[in-house]
Amino acid sequence: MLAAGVAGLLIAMGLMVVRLLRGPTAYDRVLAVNSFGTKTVLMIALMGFAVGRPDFLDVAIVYALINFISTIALMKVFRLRSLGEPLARLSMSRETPDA
Amino acid sequence: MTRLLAAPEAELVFAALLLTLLAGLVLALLAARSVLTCILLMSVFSLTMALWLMVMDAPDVAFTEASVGAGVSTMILLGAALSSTDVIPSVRPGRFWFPAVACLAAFIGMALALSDLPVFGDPGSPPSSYVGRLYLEHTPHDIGAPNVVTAVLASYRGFDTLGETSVILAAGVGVLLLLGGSLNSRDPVSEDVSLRISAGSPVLSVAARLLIPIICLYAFYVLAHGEFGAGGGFQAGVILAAALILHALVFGVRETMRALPVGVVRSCAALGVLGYASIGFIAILHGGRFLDYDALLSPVFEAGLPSSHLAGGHHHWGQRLGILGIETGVMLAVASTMTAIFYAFAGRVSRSDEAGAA
Amino acid sequence: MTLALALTPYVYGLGFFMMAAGLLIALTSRHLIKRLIGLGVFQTSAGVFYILLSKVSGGTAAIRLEADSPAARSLASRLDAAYIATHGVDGVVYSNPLPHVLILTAIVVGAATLAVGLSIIVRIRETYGTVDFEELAALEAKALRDGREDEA
Amino acid sequence: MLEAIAWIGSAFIIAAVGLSIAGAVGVLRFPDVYTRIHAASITDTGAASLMTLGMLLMAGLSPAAIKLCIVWLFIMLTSPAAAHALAGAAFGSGHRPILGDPRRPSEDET
Repeated sequence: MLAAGVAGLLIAMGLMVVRLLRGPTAYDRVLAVNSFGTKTVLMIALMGFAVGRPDFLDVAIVYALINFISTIALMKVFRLRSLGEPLARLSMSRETPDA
Repeated sequence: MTRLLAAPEAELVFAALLLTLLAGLVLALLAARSVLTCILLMSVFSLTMALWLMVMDAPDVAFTEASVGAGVSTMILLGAALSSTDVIPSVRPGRFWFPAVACLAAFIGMALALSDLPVFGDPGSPPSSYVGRLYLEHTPHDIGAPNVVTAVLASYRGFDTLGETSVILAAGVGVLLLLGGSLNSRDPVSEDVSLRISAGSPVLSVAARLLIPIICLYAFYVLAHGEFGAGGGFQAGVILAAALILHALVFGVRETMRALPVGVVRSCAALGVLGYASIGFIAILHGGRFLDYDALLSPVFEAGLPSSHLAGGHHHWGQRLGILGIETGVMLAVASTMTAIFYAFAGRVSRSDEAGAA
Repeated sequence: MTLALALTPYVYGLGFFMMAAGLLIALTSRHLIKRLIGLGVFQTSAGVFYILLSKVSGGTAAIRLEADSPAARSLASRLDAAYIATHGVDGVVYSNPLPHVLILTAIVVGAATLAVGLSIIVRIRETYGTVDFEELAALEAKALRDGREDEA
Repeated sequence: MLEAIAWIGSAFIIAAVGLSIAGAVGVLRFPDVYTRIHAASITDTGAASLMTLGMLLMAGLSPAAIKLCIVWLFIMLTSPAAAHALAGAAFGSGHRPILGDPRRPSEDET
């Protein structure tokens, strides 16, 4: 039963990779990475729980955190072309279209 | 209760499937024509890699790969990609064929060694039979920590880990020498505080405000929990650095530098390695060998303490103390080095933009 | 065991393929950052090889369980008793922890050295205005030629 | 009784995986960035909630259950925030949602 669940998540992850490669905009790619990450979190939780080693859930927590942070970083790079500026500038500079 | 992967062989099949996905990602990487796509693929590669490591019974490595590969490496790559062109020019065929043939030859050479390699998952293979098995058998008696990986990393091979921590410090020093650690004087970020407060994205800043303390707390949990479950100083350090990176991403690197000045970060990186090494010297002063944690506590004092968990009638408080001590040193060194590296890259971009525009 | 025997060339082959492909990216790409990414793939696949050697069929992560805990018993129920008696430690079969230790530190050190490489690339870009390998090679050849003319 | 709860738990997990696949198909098939973000973020949080619920039913009261709840909390906190930030960034950089008939190609899409 759970093996079917893992296989299904694997299919969903594969579809996300297709979206990552096809684009077309940068935001589609970031979205694909973010969603891929969430599915990985679920998969690790599922696996760790099912194999009977709850230590694995620690790794799932780290995944959720890192996934969020790297999504923010990617989005900032695509939008502001900078890592160091505060996000407040996100709503200030609307005029520059994305490359 | 339903059990996933009930047969041990299903585990191996699943591992092979994930490895296929990894190889496919490498293939896509080979064909990618844009640096940012490469970085995204690398991030997904790291996530899948960590998942694969979980299946291969290596949660500690998966922990590290998730936080380092998908987190910090992606961040640094993005920082560097910002200061260069995005398009990857295509290779001239004349320059492609010789390396391609060389790589093919390398692949064939490695494939020829296949018959000498142990069968996948063979419990009696030479790598798993001698040293690894000895560590597994002796850890409860010698160290008293359930996590064998931490025991080997921090105690049996503590000297080796000291070397690795020094390498990380050295790499951090190298980056600082090349890039300079602080913000350059002509920074386009305005100092107007009112703008920052009024126009910020409230959703993200609230989420960041909620998350950053939790992440820091979690880093210390990972540090302290390293003996009992997946985790340890390296992972905790990277998680702590991730919290600072999140702060810098949302509130600006200038704000983070105000909260945690560059000088403090640099000193902490050196202090971490110093703390690690000084625990070794304390052991010498107490009459043991370098990094011999059993010598940390005097036998008289330790006899008064209750016997520790999984110990089998043996006292292990010296090992406990030593491992926690050096893991704290590793965490301090790794967290500050990673933060210093991020500072260097994030503070750098604006200057190269000016150089590119000129 | 026959399934594992059939999988062996496949998984090692994929590991070798990843290594060769990483090397190919590192050797042929014209963009310096992609070269470093290729080097990262190469390094990771070395780790893949180590971890492949460490896996024990039916094993679990090398975090020792109490000998008679429910988790240990549930893990033991998947395998036959003879297998556990030969290959297990205190009733549980563990994977080999030694490669995990080596690769764990290698990953962190790899990220640190990646940072050094990238900072060198940033400096190259600031000094020469390009990160294209071919252009850099042309610049270097030109500098060499100019130097020789100066000597003559 | 326990058997029945375990079955309900695995039913929840299967539903979550189904939702996840549906979301992935949506991300692959929908016409523009905003609809794709919509598909991904809704199904991700939904799948996470269903799956946590399923695993909680199967795990019962244990330390693992607390960690499961933490994972769920993190996903519920970070996934919508990331989706919001993504949509905001896409809008800010000049991509406009397709209004009207989505089958007619728009210049925003490429």
